[in-house]
Amino acid sequence: MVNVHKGVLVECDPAMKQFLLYLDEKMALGKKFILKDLDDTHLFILAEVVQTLQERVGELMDANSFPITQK
Amino acid sequence: FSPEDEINLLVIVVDVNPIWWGQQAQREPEFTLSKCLDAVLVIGNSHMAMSRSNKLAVIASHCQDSHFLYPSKRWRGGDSGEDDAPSSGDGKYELLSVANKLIADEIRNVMTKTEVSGNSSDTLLAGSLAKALCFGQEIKSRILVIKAAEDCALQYMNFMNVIFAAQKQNILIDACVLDSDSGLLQQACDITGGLYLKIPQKVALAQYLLWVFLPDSEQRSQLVLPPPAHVDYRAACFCHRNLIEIGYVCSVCLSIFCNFSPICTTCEAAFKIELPQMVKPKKKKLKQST
Amino acid sequence: MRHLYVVIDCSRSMEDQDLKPNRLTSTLKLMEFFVDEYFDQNPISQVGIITTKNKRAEKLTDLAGNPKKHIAALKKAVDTVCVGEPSLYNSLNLAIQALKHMPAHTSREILIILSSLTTCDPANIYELIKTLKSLKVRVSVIGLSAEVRVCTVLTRETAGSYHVILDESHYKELLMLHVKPPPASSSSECSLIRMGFPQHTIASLKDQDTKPSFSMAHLDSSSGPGLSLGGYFCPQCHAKYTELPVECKVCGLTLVLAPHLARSFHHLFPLQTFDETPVEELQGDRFCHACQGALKDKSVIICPSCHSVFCVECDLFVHDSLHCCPCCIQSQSRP
Amino acid sequence: MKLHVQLQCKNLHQYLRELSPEILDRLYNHPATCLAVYRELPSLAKSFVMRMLFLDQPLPQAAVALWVNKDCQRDHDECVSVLAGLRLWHSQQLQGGLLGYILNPIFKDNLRITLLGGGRAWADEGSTLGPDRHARDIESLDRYATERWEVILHFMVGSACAAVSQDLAQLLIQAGLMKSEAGEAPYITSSGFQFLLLDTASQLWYFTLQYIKTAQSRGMDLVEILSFLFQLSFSTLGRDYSVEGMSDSLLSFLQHLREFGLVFQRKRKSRRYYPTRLAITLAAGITSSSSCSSLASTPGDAGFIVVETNYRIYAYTNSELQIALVALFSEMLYHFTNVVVAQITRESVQQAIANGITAQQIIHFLRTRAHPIMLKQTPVLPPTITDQIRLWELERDRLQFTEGVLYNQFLSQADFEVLRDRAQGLGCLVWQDVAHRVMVVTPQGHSEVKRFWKRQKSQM
Repeated sequence: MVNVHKGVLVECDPAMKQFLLYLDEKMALGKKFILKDLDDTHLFILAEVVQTLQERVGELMDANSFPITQK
Repeated sequence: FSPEDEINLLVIVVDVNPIWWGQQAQREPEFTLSKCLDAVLVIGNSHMAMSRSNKLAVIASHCQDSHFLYPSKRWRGGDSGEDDAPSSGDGKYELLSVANKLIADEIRNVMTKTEVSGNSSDTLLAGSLAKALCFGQEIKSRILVIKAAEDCALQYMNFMNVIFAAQKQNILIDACVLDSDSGLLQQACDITGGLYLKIPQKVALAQYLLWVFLPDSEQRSQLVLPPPAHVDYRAACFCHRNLIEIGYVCSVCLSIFCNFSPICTTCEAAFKIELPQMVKPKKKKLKQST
Repeated sequence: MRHLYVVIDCSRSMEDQDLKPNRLTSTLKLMEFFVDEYFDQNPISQVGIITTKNKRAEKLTDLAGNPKKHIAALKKAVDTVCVGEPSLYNSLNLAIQALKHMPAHTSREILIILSSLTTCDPANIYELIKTLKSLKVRVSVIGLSAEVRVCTVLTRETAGSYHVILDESHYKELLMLHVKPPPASSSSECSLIRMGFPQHTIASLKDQDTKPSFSMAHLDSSSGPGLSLGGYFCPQCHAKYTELPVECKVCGLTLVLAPHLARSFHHLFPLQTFDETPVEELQGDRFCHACQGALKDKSVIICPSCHSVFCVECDLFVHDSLHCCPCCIQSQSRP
Repeated sequence: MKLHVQLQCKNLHQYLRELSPEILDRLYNHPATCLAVYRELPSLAKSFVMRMLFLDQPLPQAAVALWVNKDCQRDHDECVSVLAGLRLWHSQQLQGGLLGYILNPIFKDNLRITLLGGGRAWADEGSTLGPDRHARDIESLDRYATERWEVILHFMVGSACAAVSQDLAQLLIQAGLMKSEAGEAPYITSSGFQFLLLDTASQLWYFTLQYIKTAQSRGMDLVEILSFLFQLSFSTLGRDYSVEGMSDSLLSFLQHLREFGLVFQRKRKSRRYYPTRLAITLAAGITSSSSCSSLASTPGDAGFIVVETNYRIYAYTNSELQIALVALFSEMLYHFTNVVVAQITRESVQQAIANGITAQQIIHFLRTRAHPIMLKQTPVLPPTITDQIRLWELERDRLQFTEGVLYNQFLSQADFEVLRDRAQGLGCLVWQDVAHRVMVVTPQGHSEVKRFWKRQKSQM
C-alpha cells in the first residue's frame, strides 16, 4: 500500500550526507530524524529539525575552518 | 570597457565633383547634389541614432581636394564659441541637428570656395580615402564611398596603397555607385570585404543606403544582401595604361608591360632574352643531371 | 619574387621551456604570424616548411604561395613530439632539391630555426655549403640557444645572416627581419615573365547556362570539394582555379591578380621621409591635415613636397601602412 | 527555502513589456522615448525598423523572413517577438490575404522626427532666456552630480553627515532598500547592501525604476515623467534648458531629479536647468540588466583598493562611503586619514552573504575599484582570495532543503508511473526514483495528487 510522509527533501554532496547519517545514528538532535535515505545525494527528513540541523552544520563548518589570517 | 562601449565609426566619403553634378543636374533635374546630400544625412543620422557609441565623419571629395564636413576642425578643437549652435527648434535629436547644420554649412563653404581648374570630370578618391583611414586609425571604423564621377586611372597605385592599408587595419570599404561602374572601387570592396552596389535608381538612394549600407558587419552576417559584384582584376600596363589579360612582368620591380621590351623602363634592368618558358626548365635539368 | 624554405628544428631541445610555454609552441605561433606577414609583403613568392628531428628531415609543406595551407599545417604541427637530434645536412639537402629548379630570376633562400647545439650529418656538410654557394642559395639561421661554428660558416659562405635570440620579443624581431625581401644581388638575373591576369567569374545558381566545374588546383589534393561554380579562368588555356596566385598546371602561365603585384609597389617607390619641426614654428591653424586632430605634440611633421602638416601618429601610419602622402595624392597625379 | 533574495533589476524592455498597450502607445508619442526604445533593440531588429521606417505600406511577412540568412532564423524569430512585444509593429492583412507587418504609426512618425526633424521641440533651450550669468562648466556639473548621488548612498549606510529630504527617504523605504520601524531612523536592508555594490549606472537605473513604480501613487503621470527622463538622457552635457512650459507635476519631478543630482538648478525657482552626466548615463544603466556592467562610475574616480594574498585590504580613500562599503564584507583593522586597513575573514564574508550580498558582487566591487598597481597584474585580484570568497559562499549552500511529501511503497511499477505522470503533469514533482518507486511532490500539489490517487484506486 502506498505510504505518504510529510517532510523535507535534502539535497547535498555525499560527504555531507554521511555527516547527516552520523548525526542521525548518534541521536545528536535528540531523536532520529531521517525518514528515508533516498540516494547518494538525497535524504528525506523531518521538517522540524531543519533549523537545528543548519546550526549543527554551521558548527561543523566552523570547527573545520581555521583562521587563515594572522592579525 | 565592455564591447558595447566600443566606438563604431562610419566615415562617409561623398563625391561632390562639381562638373559631374553640374551635368547630372541637366540630365536628371530630380536628382541633384543636394538630394544626394540629403540621403547622406539620412544614413548619417540613422547611424548616429542607432547607438551612443556610433560616431560619424563625412568627407567631401572634390576635384583636387577633400574636405571634412563633419566633424569640422573647429568643432573638434572644442572652441566653446562654436558650441552654442542652436538646435533646429523641432523634434530632431539635438546631437543630429547640430551635426546636420555643420555639414550643411561646410558643404556650402566647400562648393563656393574651392576653385575648379581644368575640366576633368574625375574625382581623386584616393586622397579622401587616405584621410578617412587616418581619421579612423585607432578605432573600429568602416568607410562608405558614394561615388559619382569616373575613375581616375592615374591614381591606380595610390588607390591600391590605400586599399591595402585599409585591409591591414580591418576597415571595410563599401561603395555605392551612382553612375558608371568603378573598377577601382570594385577591387577595394572585394579586398576589404565591403559591399559594392551600383544603384539602379538614383532617386531611391536614401532607401538603398538604409537598406544595404547601414547595417554594420555584424548585422550583415545575419542579413541577405546583394551578391558580390563581378570584379575586374585585369592589370593596367605601365607603358600604355591598357587593361591586359596576359602581360609581362619585370622580375626585379614587378612593373607590368603589355609588350616584350629588352629594358625595363621602371628599374632599367636589362632582360635576358629567354626562350619560351616551357622549354627552359627542361634544359636546365639536363645540364645538372649530366 | 622569393622562394624560401623554412627549416624548423623539432629535436628534443625544442621542448625546453625557456620560451613560454615551450620552444616549439612559441616557434610555431611566431611562424604563423611570419607566414601571414611574408605573403603580405611578398605576394607572388612561395614558402615551404621543413621539420627536422631524429636525424631526419621531412617536408611539412611544399613550396607554395597559399598562406592558408601553411598555417593549417603549422597549427597541426603543435602536437609534434620532439625527439632526437636535428640534421642540418639532410634539411639543407631536402631544400636544395626543390630550390635548384626555381628560375634564376627569383631568390632562393633557406631560413633555419635551430634550437639544438648539435647536428647529425650523414656526409661532409662543407661540401654541401659549396653546392649551396654555387646554386646561389642564401641560408640564414636563427639560433635559439647559442652560436654554433658550423652555422657561422654556413651563413657567411652563403651571404645569409646569423642571429641568436635573447628573448621572445627579440625572437619575433629577428624573424620579422626575414619578411622584407633581401636586396637584389647584382648577380641575379632579370627577366620579363609572362603572366596572366584572369578575371574572377561569379556565377549564381540562378543562371541557367552556368555549370559547376572542377578546379585544377584540386587535381592533386584529395581533400576538399572539387566542384564549384565561379572561379578564375586562365586567359591562355581556360583552366579554372579557385585561388590565386598559382602557376597554371596546364600551360605553365603564372596567374596573379593585379593587386598582388600592386602590394609590393611601395617597395619600389618608397615614400620620402617627412621633415620634423617644432610646433612653435608652425603658422596658421594647428591641426593635422590627415586626421584633423589638434596638434598637441611638441613637434609636427611636414611633407616636403606639398607642405602639409601631420601629427606624429599620422606620420607613422602614413609611412608604415599607407605608403603615400594623403595630401600629395590630391594633386600629384595631375601632370 | 531560499535564504536570501537577489536584487532584481529589469532592463528597459522588460519593464516596458509589462506596461499596458495604451500606456505604450502614449509613450511612443514622444520622440525621445522612441529613440531610447529603438537603441535598446537587438541589432537585427534595428535593421528591420530602419528598412521599414520610410515605407507606408505593410510588407508581407514572408518577404521579411527572407531578409535574414537561413542559419539566422532564430535571430529573426527573436526580433519578430521583440518588435511585436513592444508594439513596435503589427501584423496586418494584405490585399491578397497574406499577412504583413507594418510599423506602429505613432512610433514610426516619432522616430522619423528624431532622425529628420519636424514636429515640436523637445524642450525649450536655455538660450531663449539669454546667456546665463552663472553658467556651469562640465567639470562643476560632474562634481555636483557625484556629490548629490553620494549623499544618498551615505544616507543609506547611515553616515551622520548625510541628510535627505522626506520624499527621498520615503522612496528608499518603498524601494525596499531601507527599512524603518515606527519613529526610528531608517536603516539599510539586505537589498540595500546589494544596491550599494552596484556600479553607478545600474544603481541609477534601479533607483529610477523604483521611482517610476511609486510615481503614479504620488499623482504623477507615468508617461510624462518617462518621456522627460529619456529626453534628459539625450540632452547635451554642459548646455542649459528652460523650464518653460513644464507642467506642475513635471516641475516637482524636476525638483526630485535635482536632489538625486540628475539635473543642476541653481535655485529652486531658477528658470533654467542643466542635465548632469548622471542623467545622460541613465541610458547606459538601461543596457546592463545584470549587476556586472563595468562603468567607471564617475570621472576622476581612480581605483584605490589593494588586496593582498594575506586577506588584507588597503583602501586608499577618505570617502566615508567607500569605507562603509568595504566594511560591508570585511573587518576594519586600522583607520588612518588617507587609508584604511581591513581584513577579509570567513565571518565577515558570511555575514555579508547573510545580508544578501553575493560573492560575485564582492569580487566585482574589489575588481572595479582596484588600485592602478593591482590593475597591472593578471588576474587583477589574487586568485586565492577570489576562490576563497566563492568557497565561503558555497559553504552555506551545502544543504538544500525543499519541503515536500514523500510517496513510497507502491505495489506495482504501473501504479507508480501513473501517479508520477500525474504529478509531473501538475508540475509538482520534486524528485523521483523509478527503480525504488519513490517520489516527492510539493506540499501544494499533495492534495491534488492524493485526490487523484483515491479516484484511481476506486476505479480499479
